[in-house]
Amino acid sequence: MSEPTPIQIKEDKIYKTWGLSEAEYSFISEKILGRLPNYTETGLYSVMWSEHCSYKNSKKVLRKLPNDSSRVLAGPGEDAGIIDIGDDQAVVFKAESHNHPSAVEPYQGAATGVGGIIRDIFSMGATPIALLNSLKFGSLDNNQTKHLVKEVVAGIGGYGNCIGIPTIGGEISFEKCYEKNPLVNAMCIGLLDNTQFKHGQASGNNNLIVYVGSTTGRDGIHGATFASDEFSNKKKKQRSAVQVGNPFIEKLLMDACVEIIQEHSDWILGVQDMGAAGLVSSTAEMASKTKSGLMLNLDNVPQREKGMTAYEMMLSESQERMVLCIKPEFEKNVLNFFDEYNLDAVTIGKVTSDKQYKIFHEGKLVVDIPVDSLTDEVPEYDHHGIKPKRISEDREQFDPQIASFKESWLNVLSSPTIASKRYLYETYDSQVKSNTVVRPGSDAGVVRIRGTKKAIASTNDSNSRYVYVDPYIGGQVTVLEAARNIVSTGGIPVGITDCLNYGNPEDPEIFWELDQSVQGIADVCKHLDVPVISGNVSLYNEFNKEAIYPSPMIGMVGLIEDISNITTSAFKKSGDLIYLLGSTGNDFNGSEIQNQLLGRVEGRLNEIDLNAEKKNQEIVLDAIQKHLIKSCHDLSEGGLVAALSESAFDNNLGFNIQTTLTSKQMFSETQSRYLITVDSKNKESIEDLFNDNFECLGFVTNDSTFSIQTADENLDIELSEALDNWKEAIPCLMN
Amino acid sequence: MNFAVITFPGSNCDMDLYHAIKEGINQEVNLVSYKEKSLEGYDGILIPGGFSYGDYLRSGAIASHAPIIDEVIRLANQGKPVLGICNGFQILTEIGLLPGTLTNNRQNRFICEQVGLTVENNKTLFTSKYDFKEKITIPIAHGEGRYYCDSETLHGLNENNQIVFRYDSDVNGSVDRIAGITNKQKNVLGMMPHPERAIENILGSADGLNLFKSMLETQKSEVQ
Amino acid sequence: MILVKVYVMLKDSVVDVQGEAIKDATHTMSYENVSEVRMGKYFEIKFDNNSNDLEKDVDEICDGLLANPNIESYRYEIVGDIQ
Amino acid sequence: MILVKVYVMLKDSVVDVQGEAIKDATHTMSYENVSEVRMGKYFEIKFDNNSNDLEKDVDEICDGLLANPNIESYRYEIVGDIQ
Ligand SMILES: Nc1ncnc2c1ncn2[C@@H]1O[C@H](COP(=O)(O)OP(=O)(O)O)[C@@H](O)[C@H]1O
Ligand SMILES: [Mg+2]
Repeated sequence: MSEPTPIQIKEDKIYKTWGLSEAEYSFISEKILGRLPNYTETGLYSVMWSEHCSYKNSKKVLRKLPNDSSRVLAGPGEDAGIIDIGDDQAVVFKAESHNHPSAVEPYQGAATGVGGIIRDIFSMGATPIALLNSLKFGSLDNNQTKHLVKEVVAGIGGYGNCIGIPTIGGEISFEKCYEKNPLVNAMCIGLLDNTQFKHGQASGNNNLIVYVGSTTGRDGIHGATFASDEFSNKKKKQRSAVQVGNPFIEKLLMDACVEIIQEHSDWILGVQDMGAAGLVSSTAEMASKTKSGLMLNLDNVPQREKGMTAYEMMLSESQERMVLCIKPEFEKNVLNFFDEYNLDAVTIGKVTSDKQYKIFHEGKLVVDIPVDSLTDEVPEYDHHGIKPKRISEDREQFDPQIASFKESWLNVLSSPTIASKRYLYETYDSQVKSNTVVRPGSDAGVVRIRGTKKAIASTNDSNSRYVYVDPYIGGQVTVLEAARNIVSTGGIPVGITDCLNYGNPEDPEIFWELDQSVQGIADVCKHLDVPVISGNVSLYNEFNKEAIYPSPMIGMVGLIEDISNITTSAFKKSGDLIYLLGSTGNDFNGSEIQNQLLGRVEGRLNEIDLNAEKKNQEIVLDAIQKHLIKSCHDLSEGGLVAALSESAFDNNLGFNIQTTLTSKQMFSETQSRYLITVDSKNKESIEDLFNDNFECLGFVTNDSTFSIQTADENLDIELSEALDNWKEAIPCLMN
Repeated sequence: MNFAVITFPGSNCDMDLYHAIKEGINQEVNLVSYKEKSLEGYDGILIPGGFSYGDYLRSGAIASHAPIIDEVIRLANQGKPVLGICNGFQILTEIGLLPGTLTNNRQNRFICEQVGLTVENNKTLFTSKYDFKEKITIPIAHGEGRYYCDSETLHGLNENNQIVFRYDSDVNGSVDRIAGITNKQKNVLGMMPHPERAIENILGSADGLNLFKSMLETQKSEVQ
Repeated sequence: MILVKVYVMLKDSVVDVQGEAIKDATHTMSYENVSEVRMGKYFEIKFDNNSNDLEKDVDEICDGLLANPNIESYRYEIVGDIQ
Repeated sequence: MILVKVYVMLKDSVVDVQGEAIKDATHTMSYENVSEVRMGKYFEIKFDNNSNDLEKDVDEICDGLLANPNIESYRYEIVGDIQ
């Protein structure tokens, strides 16, 4: 089968099936090249100009996000962002979505998502220290969704467990809109010494390009354009885009790359992972950053299959591969170094001065285009947003009619979104490396930094119901919830990575959701002075034209200055006083209770007082640092009902509370609140700190009962009954 | 005391063990590659957890053919202490230093959690610092941790007091709730739970520390 | 009772990393003449009674469960009645 | 070149948890007539040239590597020369 000629590509508009628009194609042929691109060249443009690689539809929106603070050493643009944590150390982190691959092939899609984000971290010379993930699926009421959940979770665990990086946190939720388009976002955090920082760059004439890792096969070709494409029943052939992950090889690659960057930085100029759009994206990005040219000889690329074309090799997304730019005099050292790790390393090209991207295959020059044109000349689209009709004007709150307080309490606990996810996350090794201080199950996961008093807290959050009903405030809430999770653990929020998961941005209503929610995220980040240092955009999350809820995911990292400050959400002992910090209003729109009673969420959200929010964060951190607090849990979905129950479960304790709130308000999801326990001897000091803005609800008990007296009724629930509802809900639905 | 932690491609708890020795009991320790052929000069051999060779074929199966293995067997037969944890336990059964086999958990899933163990034999060089029937908490993290052996072997294990740790509840379907066993001579211990992850309270438990202390104490008393 | 034997192998385009590692191990065992190893899965499935269309059933079980059609291919033999 | 096909199965005395899980899954797929599934491994091994005693070699590779004699049994077929 021979490749279409340039003329055929133009006349049959083949480029369109690869995602290039007519305007883009003519810009390439008329303005950039002055001739028609051949088959391979057209392929390179189509992947490099896809949304996944170029952010052409979202760049404008992303500029809203603040990316600087006194701690930022590198922001967006590198493989991952870098945050200074003092003592010459830094953390590097990033999140990545693997939604479409996981829909097609859940195990491998999730596994390679984890593998890909780990490479982003170690390509910076950082040692990966923790993984997190955020997963969204359809309702757990059909076999197909159960299968997806089982396989995605197995893929995440399979990769992370084998490579030996602890998975310390994440989130999982279930909503009809994700049934055919699940979201799989993975985040990795690495630790780095500032001085070792390596840019992914290829510079200096005649420096060599070295390929390391697995062989190149036909897997995943056009994965990047695939990720930027809508899904429909018709596109069954997308199955060919499957990539297969191999965590064993990645472990060797990780150990080798970290060692070569840290121990032999004089040999190398740049390191880049091959992620989406494989060889072309990694090498073109390397070259364009330094305004150099590049020459590659594909005959040297280790190949797994016979007869691969240049097009196939350049676009292959075979996993576990890296490229390095090295000094020619150290070529032997580098190749021998990788050989010791049983890794294949070969020189495939060199840096040139002519700013051209030249690819040779079987002795012929098959690509000859300006490097810049792949990365810098991508058109940027300015979309027009229109407010969706469903978004109402008034902020009137839903009034939940609660027939039975007890029944509603138990229903909230057994709702899959709130119920314990232990059955799923216990399949992840959360402790390997022996640094995990807070494992999944509390607010944020925490790993200590060996040899220092410091620890890193991290969380993944997204509440897409809120973003759906009110994109701007929903965006704000997402960041605030993440920040409260960090603060509850004793951490100071220092940086954010995100995954922006939305539908088709060419739909003005969806673009409006994107634009508004990012504005909300940006405004809160500025207010809290927390920069967004890396991230990822995943658009076109639709199935047969049904878009998902707008689902920005926030991955936040916090610094805990002293491990003695680490706090968890679990009640510690009977007799401790229980406080609610922050005031409770009637916030039922977008809430769990609304969803349960109405079967849907609707209505706008109340505006958030960011000053109050910030003040409460400061109070909590202050109290934690003064060691006044025994446990701290932020309030989110399910309000006080969920927070009280979750805090009680861990140590099998009960509680006895008496509140001025109504039973309804126990389900309210007002922002800026924390549930805190305190040794009774510290009553005065803590109330001083809380400064009026609190209610002392009661105390922790060990009589295995939840005793609740609200403004309108009394209720006793057996701990065991509540626990059963919460703990068994997911295993029950899964089996 | 001078310890060797043997590293295979894919081992991932090697540094955990290293730190347990260095920081937990303050002794000499070196990482030794699977490519080596000699363990001269070491007083204790530690085989770490992880996924040697990606757990291809069966966990531990490919590692059992690595160059270092003959030397491990030689030292074990000389009576030197050999400890295999998790993947290390799997390797020790594959090379025949310990009886039985580890295979898929009854749940057919990987499980990571803190579990309760009972010390069933405190008269070994690995457990002398524990009380008999002491209850301890140590984490597990494995997908293939179900211990299996035939009834004759089980009988022998019981007769010779080779069962050192038992799970307090049935966590993975192991025969007789076995979590760790020794060889007949009691100088080779294999266990699925990770004592090296339980040497500091901040990590959730320090109950694993006595295992390493026991090894040190026994060696000291032997030297005297 | 009908016995069906199913063989699942990785497609040629997918690297068989396990097979390669096993080959290497046979070489350290000094069987240098092993030139290739491929590793697959093997299933023995017993059906209680014949269904209307056993082949269709087995195909569906293979496609949906035993083999991952994205990366694996399968074949099977219906061994027939085994009492 | 000689092709040898090796089949490794868990002994009957060892619970085959994967086989059981697969059986349960066939039932949720509503193939209620599946009464048993056992999962094993299947290998295709190519030998460069015939050795003096191929059967002995294959036995040793199976005993020492492919099967764990504590829990598994194996059988094989020598398919013979495949060009
Ligand atoms: N996919 C997952 N991976 C790891 N941990 C998870 C996952 N999903 C949930 N968890 C853990 O379960 C706990 C509760 O999660 P969640 O209800 O989302 O917390 P919060 O509402 O405080 O953000 C957290 O500790 C979280 O890390
Ligand atoms: Mg929380």
